[in-house]
Amino acid sequence: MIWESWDAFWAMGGYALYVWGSFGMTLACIAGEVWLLRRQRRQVVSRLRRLQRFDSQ
Amino acid sequence: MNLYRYASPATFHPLAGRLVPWFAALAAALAAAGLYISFFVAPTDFQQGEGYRIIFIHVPAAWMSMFIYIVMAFWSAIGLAWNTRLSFVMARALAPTGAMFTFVALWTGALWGKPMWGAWWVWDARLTSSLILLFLYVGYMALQAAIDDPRRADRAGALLNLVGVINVPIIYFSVKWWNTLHQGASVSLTRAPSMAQTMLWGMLVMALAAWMYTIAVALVRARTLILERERQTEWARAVLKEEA
Amino acid sequence: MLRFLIAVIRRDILLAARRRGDWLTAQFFFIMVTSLFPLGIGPEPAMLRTIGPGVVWVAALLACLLSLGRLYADDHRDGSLEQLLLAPYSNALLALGKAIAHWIINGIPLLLIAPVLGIQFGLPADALAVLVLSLAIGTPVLSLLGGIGAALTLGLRGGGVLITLLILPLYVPVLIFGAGAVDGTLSGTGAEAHLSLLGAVLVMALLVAPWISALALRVSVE
Amino acid sequence: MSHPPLLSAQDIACERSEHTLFQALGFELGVGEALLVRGGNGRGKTSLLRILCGLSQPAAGAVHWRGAPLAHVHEQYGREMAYVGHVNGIKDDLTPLENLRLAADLGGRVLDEDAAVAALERLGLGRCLDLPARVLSFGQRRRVALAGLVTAGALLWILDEPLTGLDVHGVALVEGLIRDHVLAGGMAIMTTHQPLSLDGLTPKSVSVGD
Repeated sequence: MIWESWDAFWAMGGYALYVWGSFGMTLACIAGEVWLLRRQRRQVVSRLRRLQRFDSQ
Repeated sequence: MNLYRYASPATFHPLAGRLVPWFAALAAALAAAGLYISFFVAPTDFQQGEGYRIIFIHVPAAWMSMFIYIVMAFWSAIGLAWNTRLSFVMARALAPTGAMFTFVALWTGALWGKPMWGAWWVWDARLTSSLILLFLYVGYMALQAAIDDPRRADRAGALLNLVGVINVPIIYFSVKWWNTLHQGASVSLTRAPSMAQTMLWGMLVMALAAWMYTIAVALVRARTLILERERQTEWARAVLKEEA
Repeated sequence: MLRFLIAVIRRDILLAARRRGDWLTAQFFFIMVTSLFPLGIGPEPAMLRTIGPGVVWVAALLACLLSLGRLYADDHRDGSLEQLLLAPYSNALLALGKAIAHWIINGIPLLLIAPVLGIQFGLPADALAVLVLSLAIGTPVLSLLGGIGAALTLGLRGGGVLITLLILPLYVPVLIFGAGAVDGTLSGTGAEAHLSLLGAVLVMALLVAPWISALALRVSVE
Repeated sequence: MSHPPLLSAQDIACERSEHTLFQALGFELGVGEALLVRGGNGRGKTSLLRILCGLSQPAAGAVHWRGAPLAHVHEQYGREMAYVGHVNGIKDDLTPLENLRLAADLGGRVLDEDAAVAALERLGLGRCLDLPARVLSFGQRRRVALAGLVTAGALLWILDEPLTGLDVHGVALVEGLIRDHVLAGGMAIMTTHQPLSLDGLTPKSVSVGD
């Protein structure tokens, strides 16, 4: 184990802002993309179903 | 109905649906392993302290941003050569993820630059060419968004993509050339002085995780695109009935 | 083949001659943009000399893009683009002819204006010569690559802005080598390397761009 | 007539943004024959003509000229086929005669000026020879485009709504033009919403989208 304590881990030897800023933004981007994809899928499916109902009428 | 033409999307859609969870799971497992290596196995760098751990994100993201553009060009070329719709869809599905990774590479580059170079942005060759790569992604997506006819959007995007991929090495070379003329070599993010074996492993595992993630996300996006385009067909109707 | 190429070029020059207003817009844009920089930055001669080559080159890129929007758009609107595409010659030849015509109409005037603008920025005579030379090699590349963008964005809403987005990143090497050549002369490191790289880019653009423009035209007209 | 078909379309289909306009459409056309494309608005008449010109690709099937696919005979087909679309393809800044000269240059032909003037006069444009096309009326510009057909010397004419915008006199002129061309061993394919009377000539017909 290279960290003396969890506090040392979170402090990242004084680089906390930069290291966690990087990893945090990456995580946020991935989460955002996944969320957008799910929403897009739901929207497309519901739109196509509406179109289908419209077509069959 | 010409069955042959619809055969591949009809089989692709359920197949991709089954593959997505596997790739997602692989991505999660690899990311966990990669993060473990980056934070608990890789030792502190004697020059850059803990700040260097950013490279475990930055380098894989920069690799991915390049690879994805090249893979897109591969699909575009196949689509133009053999007129296969699925390849255009794959190229299109990859673009937003590629742009996302390019952005991440820029962001992490800036966060690394601040403590190391003392500035958020330095016109370093790598950062500059990443920025131009981001412009290329944006141009590709803007062109696709501006064209309503999917057939034209596919082909126009593919051509732009191919022009871009021919240009990427030229752009990269020119930026590097410009950079050496104007400010001389500076400490580079990727040429960290003590490139230990563990660091290389960490970056490789993270890059693999990013690959698996990219495949999973692109498959999901491609499924949606295909469903949208093939909504008139039997299989798409069946899928829509199933999916709530 | 050569006859068709010349016919296309002559046609575009004839049409541009009938519409001199459109043609002058891009040239005046070039002059105005460059003249605005000293006003924004200040008249300090050493500073102006450093930024001069870059400013002239960036303004040339923008002026070129401004006129590229119309490269195929007018012909598309009145249906003559279809006639051009159906002409009994390769479409790549058409795209090449259009790019050459664009360069003659819009590129050559830039070459003639550039030394005057260079003087505004206090560039010495040898740097002015290199500036013109670099523009002479570089602007055909702008026309050739821009032709691809013009073909891809044909008839799209917001096509004018879109072409900028698509094509400017592809112009980066031309900008770097072009402005770099003048910088090299100013700093005494020489311009040959830059100019030969620019020449290489021109050769590549000549070989590749007409084919891709032709394909793009086909896609857009369909 | 027993001429071998020069133009043949087999099983062609056309799609526009997700739906099929027509499919399994086919015909053959030989010298001295005309073809009338029928169909309502938005049914794909123009799309069919553009496929026959080689401007668009059919979603399925193929078009052959003298037995070869269009894409392989682009240059030959370009010399033997003339197309007038629903936009005229003439330049507003040039006079009618300059427009014809331009078309000839681009087609690799030398324009016979006297013949061109005669064609323009035949279409009733004798008084507009020196005016830029910009000041001409819609119908007059249409006539310039149609005069281009005569000077192009093509074997096959493909005309998209040739009668649109023409007055009664103009319609009769154009009908005469088409009839003379076909009877002299030419070929013509056209769409029209107006009744078309080609005395002594019964065009084949094909319907799209029903």
